[in-house]
Amino acid sequence: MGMIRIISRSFPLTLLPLTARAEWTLNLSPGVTEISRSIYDLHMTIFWICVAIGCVVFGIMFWSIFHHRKSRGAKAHHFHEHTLVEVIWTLIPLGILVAMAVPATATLVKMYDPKDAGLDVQVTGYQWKWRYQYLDQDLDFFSNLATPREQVSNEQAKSENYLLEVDRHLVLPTDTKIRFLLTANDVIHSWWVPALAVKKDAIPGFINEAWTQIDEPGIYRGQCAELCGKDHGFMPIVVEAVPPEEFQQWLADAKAEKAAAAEAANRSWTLDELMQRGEQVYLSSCAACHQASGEGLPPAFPALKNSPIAVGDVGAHIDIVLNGKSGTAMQAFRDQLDPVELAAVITYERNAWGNSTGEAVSPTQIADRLGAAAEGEGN
Amino acid sequence: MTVRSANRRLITRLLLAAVLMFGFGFALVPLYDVFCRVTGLNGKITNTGPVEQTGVDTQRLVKVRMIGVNNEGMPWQFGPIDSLVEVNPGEMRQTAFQASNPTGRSMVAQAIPSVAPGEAAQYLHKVNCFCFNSQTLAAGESVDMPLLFVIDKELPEHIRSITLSYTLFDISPDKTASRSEEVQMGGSRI
Amino acid sequence: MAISDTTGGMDTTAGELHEEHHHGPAKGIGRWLFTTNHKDIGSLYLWFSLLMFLTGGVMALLIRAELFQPGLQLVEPGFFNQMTTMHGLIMVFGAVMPAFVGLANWMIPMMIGAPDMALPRMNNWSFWILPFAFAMLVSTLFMDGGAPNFGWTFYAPLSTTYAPPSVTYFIFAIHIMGASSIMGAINIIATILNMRAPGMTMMKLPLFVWSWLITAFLLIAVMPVLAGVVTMMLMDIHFGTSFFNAAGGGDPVLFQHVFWFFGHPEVYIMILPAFGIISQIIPTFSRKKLFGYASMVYATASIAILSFLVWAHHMFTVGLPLVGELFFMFATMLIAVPTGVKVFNWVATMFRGSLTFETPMLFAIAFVVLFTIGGFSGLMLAIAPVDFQYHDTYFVVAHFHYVLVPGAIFSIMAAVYYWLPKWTGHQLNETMGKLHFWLSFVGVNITFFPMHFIGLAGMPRRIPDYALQFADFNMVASIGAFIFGFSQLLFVWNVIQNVRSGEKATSQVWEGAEGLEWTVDSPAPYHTFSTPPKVD
Amino acid sequence: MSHILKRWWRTLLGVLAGFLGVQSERRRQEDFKEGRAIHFVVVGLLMAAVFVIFVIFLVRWALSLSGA
Repeated sequence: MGMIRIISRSFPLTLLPLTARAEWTLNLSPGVTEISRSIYDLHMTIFWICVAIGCVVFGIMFWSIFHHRKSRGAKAHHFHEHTLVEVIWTLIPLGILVAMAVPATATLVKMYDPKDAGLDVQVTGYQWKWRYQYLDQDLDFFSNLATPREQVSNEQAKSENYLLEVDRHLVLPTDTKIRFLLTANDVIHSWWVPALAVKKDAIPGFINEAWTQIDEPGIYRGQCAELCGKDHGFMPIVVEAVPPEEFQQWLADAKAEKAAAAEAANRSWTLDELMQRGEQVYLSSCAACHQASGEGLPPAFPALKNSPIAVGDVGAHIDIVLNGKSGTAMQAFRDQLDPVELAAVITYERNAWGNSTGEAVSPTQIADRLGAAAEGEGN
Repeated sequence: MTVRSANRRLITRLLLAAVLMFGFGFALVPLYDVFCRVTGLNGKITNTGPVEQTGVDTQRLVKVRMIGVNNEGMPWQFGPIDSLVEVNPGEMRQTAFQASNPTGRSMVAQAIPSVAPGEAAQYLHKVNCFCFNSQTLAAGESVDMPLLFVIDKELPEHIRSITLSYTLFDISPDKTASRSEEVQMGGSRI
Repeated sequence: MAISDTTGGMDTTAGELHEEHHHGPAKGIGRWLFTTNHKDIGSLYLWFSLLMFLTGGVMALLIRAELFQPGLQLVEPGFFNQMTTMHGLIMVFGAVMPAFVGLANWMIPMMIGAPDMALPRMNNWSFWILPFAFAMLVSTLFMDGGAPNFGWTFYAPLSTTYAPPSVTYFIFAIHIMGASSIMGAINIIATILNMRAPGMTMMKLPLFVWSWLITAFLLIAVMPVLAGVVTMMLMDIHFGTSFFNAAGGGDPVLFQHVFWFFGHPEVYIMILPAFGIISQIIPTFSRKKLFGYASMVYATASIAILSFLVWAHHMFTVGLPLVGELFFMFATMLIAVPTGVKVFNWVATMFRGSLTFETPMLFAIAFVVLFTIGGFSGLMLAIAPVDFQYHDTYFVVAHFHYVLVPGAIFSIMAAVYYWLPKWTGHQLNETMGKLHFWLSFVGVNITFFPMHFIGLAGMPRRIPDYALQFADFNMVASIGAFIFGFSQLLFVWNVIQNVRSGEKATSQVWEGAEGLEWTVDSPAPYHTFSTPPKVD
Repeated sequence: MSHILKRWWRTLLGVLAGFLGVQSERRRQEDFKEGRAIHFVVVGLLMAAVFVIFVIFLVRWALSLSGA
């Protein structure tokens, strides 16, 4: 079953329904860091070298194709060796390449020098999202694709930053050396932002480092560059570079927001409120595997509609969402979502698609479960 | 020599070469380990066990960043007590990671260490580490897991900051059981 | 090269192997199942590879159709990944490699004056296990959980812990393909070393034979390594070992090292026979001997050794230490030049020749130009700091498709058009051949050239859907792919027409052709050189 | 003795020519007449090792120059 799933939904045969059309480019971006600019220079240098060699070689070839054709009465000359010429045409490109190796080595040495970084950010690849932890700042969040699924399935016009937009940007200060510590939760991912010229594999069980120093404020978009499974194409990266003062302000705001979210868990929520919130959370965090319809993609991703977990014992349902299911792709969401979001999404799963348990899971219930575990840590 | 016997000799040799290369493929595994030890290629720490104290280099201070990562499906709360440790090369330092098992079942975990930059791995000497053994935590239990390490005085000048990460993998026996069950059922990962 | 057919030359070659074979082909299906005739087996290999080429091509068209526009239109992401994986595996192991083996089977004995391959029975096996391997591989598409979806490079742990159950069948299919390749390689080496006609010294071997001799040694050296790496995967998946599993102390990066230790020589396995073919064709249509034969032989031989020293340039972003990056960058640059400048030898061969442009020559010239473009992007990729921007983007896709499609595949097509009259006894229909060439040439460039642009602009490989700034060139590439894809039906038609009918071909076929294979009748009789020719 | 040395020397030159990718027809004829394949393989492997060592020194030298 499920051998070839043809998406039977709308298949736009017209060529024009791209409402937004981002500007296309032919070349590498020079980027916004010193490193990215030296990489761009290297790229252009080697490119023009190749063009020059190509012109000479193909020039001679086409000249002889034109002049030495039999139809023009050309007679074959019988030379078939000239060692000196061969040595020369080997040594010239070799010399050019050695000359190229010098700036390339210098750039590479710089790229491998993360000394004196002012900010450490841990980047963790998940199937299929990124997690950013500002080390020393007690700030930690997940960054999910924000493009609605309707745009992917062509039911809605595509937005300007289609597939390159996320719910939470990685905000970074400009003019500050930032060190990234990269790892992964499951398979190998690769964190790539072209404008920063940072691409480094995130490997489960291993830590890699990379660094950048952004010169200009702005929003820079990238994508996962290593095949990591089904939604490899749907885990973008958005870096928002702001001046250092603004960054400090953002940090303070983000922490305040986190505190407010914890506060929100204490008030009481109605079933409708939870359902509404839960749908949002479900679409951004769960629908990639379990599908918006709740029908999943069995056998890899089981259905939630009418599933024993979603209509059965609520405790077990909470447990699997919080702690994941070992040996499967079901992740532990305890760190990914806050208590309100957890409560909302569980409520949603228990009441959507005809799963009419009528039960609402309250944020306090979740917070208690999480709190009990936290106290158990024994401080 | 007839062609037939020449062929036979050649086949024997070439088959032998193929078998040797098959073996060589496997030999690449230990060779790679040796290679990593020499070059620090994959940031694996190979210096463990007791160490001779030979004085402290008080001129330099190295920042050691501690990171705890949970691998997929690992619900433990896991992290370092001190996220950043500043240490003189040659100085023995004790720190710890905390772990707690919030689930309702007993679980076994293995911590896998990794160092960035990989080059620093050969200068990070672990006298004692919780990663030497697997950790079992009962439901709701929590534990402080100690780590005793020294940074070699030979650490190159240009390395001023080292990252030591531990990734926690779930190796509970029931997990392996449930996975093989799924395989038998012909289903893939759920 | 002067050749005289002497009757008394039975001194060293293997007349003895063929006492039982002094008759024509058997009748019916049994002829093909049990054949030990190198021409029959060569044809089987070539037909099989054509079938695989079309299968892999359909998958490529499905991929390009999905990528025609942003958004998901035809297939789901999971199935898309299965398509990219199967396309890669089928094209590499099913289309390119068997086609070269087929050409070797047909041509090597005829080029060196041997009555057949050295080990005819093994020859039969090494072909007939291939259909089983690919039947097994393709059948995974219909399995629960789908076909392999982890890319043709199958990086762990995506291909081990996270793989669909069909991965086991994939592993066995790779084992069988490896066994087939190794047997084929042994056979080719034995044929070249032991079966040459008297007087056909190593110094006189045509370049196609030389390049295949070296390729065969490469195959024996690296196919077992591939077998080893998939065996380790198998053990990790089913027997609880931890070669590539970090949880048990293994290392997923080790997988990449071992894979590319196989993978980089594999690249040469797919291109050296192409060098050989082009070095046969260009002299023929230039009516002039190959420029720098000696250099070609020496450079090709040294590639066999040096190609083992540069594998990690495929993994610049995995976090190699600086020393490693520099080592592999320098080594790659140093090795690239002596091989790359062989293009100059072909140009020098054409220079001051007497050129004509029949279909095989057109494909050969296109090979020289487009393969060089692939070589240039390869040079760019070798520069490690810049590779951080190119790695795993469409720039890489453009690079290796330029090397493999107008490189390896065009050389195979050139070879087929070149030797087809010898095989069938019918002259080529030049009009149709040229039509096929021009459509392919235009199609290939429309398909793959824009991929350079979208790669540089930032589009990663292996994604089923993309951001809007990549839309225009993806559309162009998809249109090109359909032009290229459908123009291959012309190729099929040309071959079939040529088998069925056509003007009678002479034994020399092409005016400038030289070599033993052109001394026998067209079509080549079922048994050639049962009496070894005398080569001075 | 000197004859053997000379033969190995010729083999070495042949291998180096291969690494450069250029060889003259005359030299090739000599190599193929007098040389033995196994010698070329052995010297080739040795020279590959030498090549590796050479590149390693190149890397060290480059690093010492760039001050890393």
